[in-house]
Amino acid sequence: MKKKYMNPYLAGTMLGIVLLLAMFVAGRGLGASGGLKYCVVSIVGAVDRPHTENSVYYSKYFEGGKKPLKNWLSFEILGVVVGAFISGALSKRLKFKIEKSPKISSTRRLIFAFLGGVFFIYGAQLARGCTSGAALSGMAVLSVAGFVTMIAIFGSAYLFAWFFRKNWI
Amino acid sequence: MNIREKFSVLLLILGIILALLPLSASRSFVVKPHKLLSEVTSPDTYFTVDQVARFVVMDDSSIQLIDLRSAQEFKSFNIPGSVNVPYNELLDKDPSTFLGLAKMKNIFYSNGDFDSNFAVVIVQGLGYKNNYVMKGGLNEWFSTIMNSEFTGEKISARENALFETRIRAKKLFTKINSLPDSLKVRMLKSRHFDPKKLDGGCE
Amino acid sequence: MGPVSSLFTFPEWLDLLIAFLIGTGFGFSLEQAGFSSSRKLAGMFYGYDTTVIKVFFTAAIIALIGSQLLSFFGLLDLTKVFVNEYYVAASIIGGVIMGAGFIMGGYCPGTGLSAMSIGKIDAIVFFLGGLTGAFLFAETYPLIQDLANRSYRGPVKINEVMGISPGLFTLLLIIAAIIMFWFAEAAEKRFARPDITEEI
Amino acid sequence: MILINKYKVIIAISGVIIILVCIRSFNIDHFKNNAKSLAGPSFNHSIIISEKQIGIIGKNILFVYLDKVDIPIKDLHNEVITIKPDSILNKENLRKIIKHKGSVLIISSDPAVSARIWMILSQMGRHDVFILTDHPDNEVFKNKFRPDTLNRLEL
Repeated sequence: MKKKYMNPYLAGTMLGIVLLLAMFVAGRGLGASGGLKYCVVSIVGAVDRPHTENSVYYSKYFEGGKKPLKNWLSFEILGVVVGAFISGALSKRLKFKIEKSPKISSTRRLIFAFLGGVFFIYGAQLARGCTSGAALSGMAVLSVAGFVTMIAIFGSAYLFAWFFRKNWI
Repeated sequence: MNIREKFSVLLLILGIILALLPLSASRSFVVKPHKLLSEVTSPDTYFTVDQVARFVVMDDSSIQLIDLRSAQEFKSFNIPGSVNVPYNELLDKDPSTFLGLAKMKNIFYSNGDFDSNFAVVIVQGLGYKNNYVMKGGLNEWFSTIMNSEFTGEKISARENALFETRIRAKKLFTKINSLPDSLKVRMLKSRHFDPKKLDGGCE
Repeated sequence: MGPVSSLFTFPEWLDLLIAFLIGTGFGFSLEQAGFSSSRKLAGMFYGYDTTVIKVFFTAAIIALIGSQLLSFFGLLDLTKVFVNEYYVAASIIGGVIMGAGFIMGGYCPGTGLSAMSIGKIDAIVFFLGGLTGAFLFAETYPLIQDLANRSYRGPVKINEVMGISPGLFTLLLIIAAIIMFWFAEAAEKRFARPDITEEI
Repeated sequence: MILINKYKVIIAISGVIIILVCIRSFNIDHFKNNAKSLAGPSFNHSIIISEKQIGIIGKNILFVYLDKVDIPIKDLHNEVITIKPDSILNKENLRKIIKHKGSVLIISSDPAVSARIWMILSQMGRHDVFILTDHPDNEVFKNKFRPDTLNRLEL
């Protein structure tokens, strides 16, 4: 039998302490979207090396023989995967399934999940951080960018929520 | 009594404590007071103008001269090889942008003895190492180096070397500071530092 | 005086090990909070489950209180902690695009990764979409480079813009959060969907 | 009683933090926050005064001699102590300086030492510290630089 989720305030406190630890030990916040970017950069680098050298965007990640995967953010998201797996195993939540509203088909759910991923990471690259890297970590250091990004994300999600309500409720 | 109300009360108490504390996000001294005091009362933190003149003449690359006067004063003349950080802007900038490298000796000077010694305590207190003061400042530099003349009967070898250095430093100082303004501006621009960025975020 | 990374230069392996351990704590907290479920996350926008807002604001406030207390006790130098840089246009437009992605996909990058690791197939697809998004961004970068770098304001802090002390701003944020928590729990009762909340 | 039981955890956590904050606030032996505002008075030299100006810094002045200087003190109502610069932060000396009600005046034959001690005391949170000097124009440039327009460096 799977366990119930942790009380949100307690879980939030735990997440806050992890964020505080990151600030205290490494002098930086948490991040997730950056790690994905480094994955993409290294894949492109492996497939088409000359392309990365000519592009204004990719070239900075290979300067001076740097390896994009040997990076704080890449290792951090590796940790996220492992940490979530441990938590899922402890709470007996490990299970392959497609989570969706019973009203929609699995295909529809997967198409929207894919589109969501494309949009989210594209926006995160533009705003230089996602909900964790820009909004959460930004708010914790009182950065204006953090507050603006947070309001933009949640504000627009509320605006668009009405159009996608069939997917969820 | 649910957990939300309890949690709200706790956050509110902590928030009120924070609001009452004299917090500030700006820089504060990080070195322990007694350690800083013993560092800055040591006589090893001074250089005489003659020592500085030697560094300048020998074009010593292990020193960094920092001029604390206003930008205007700096523009009209300065010791060759200096960078300008006006004293009243010292704490607006990130000191690591002008304090050079780890092994570099940073020598502060102003017109006299106050600003340079205020500044050296500040940077040393912020945790930077190898900071020195040119004793007497530019007033001393002028009366010793620029107006140096030998008055005596017989010159010893040591004195000879000393006066040699002084005269060479004086010549270099006059030469460089007599350049036309356009050339000076170009030289100063090439010595401009970019602030070092902290690592972080999702970039 | 922290951050520890400013006192010692970590060798690369230790730096990456720290990144991994911090990430592990991050992933563990996200999963425990229930962020590995897209329907729980999406619940926030329809009112039946407001865990997101509670966890998100609690975490930000706890880190804010903790970092300021550490700085008061002389243990943490906040000038050496990274502050996100503010590019006005990029933050707003990027945020709006992210909001659209959020409501379509049901995950954000961090939560998507933790959902993926406990076997949610939709999260794996979200992750693949994310890789595609990053790739598209890299390829279209020359076109939007100007937008991404426009109106740069530097690492500005909100309390400095408002002209108040960081402690006072934290208090205001806490008051706002308490009001939001109260609203959130009221909304959970008003828009309750036992059929969904039972299942997730 | 019931109230206390309900709030047990909250009282415990906030109690610990309040105690720590109080210990930190009442302990004088550390540098205070915000180096810039504490260093403020040194930017315009308003804290550097000459003998004639002693009157304007108040009545109850603590004279701190850092070495033997021949500056006579006319007003004998003021308190006079002699402290070597490197022992200015010893417990009794620091307590005396911090707790003194009124201004503190630093006197030394070396302006460099006065300046350094001033900065340390100010960063410890002591306000109204002044430096007495017989050369208040120390930071004024007293020479003239004559550029040599004939002798140009070859570039």
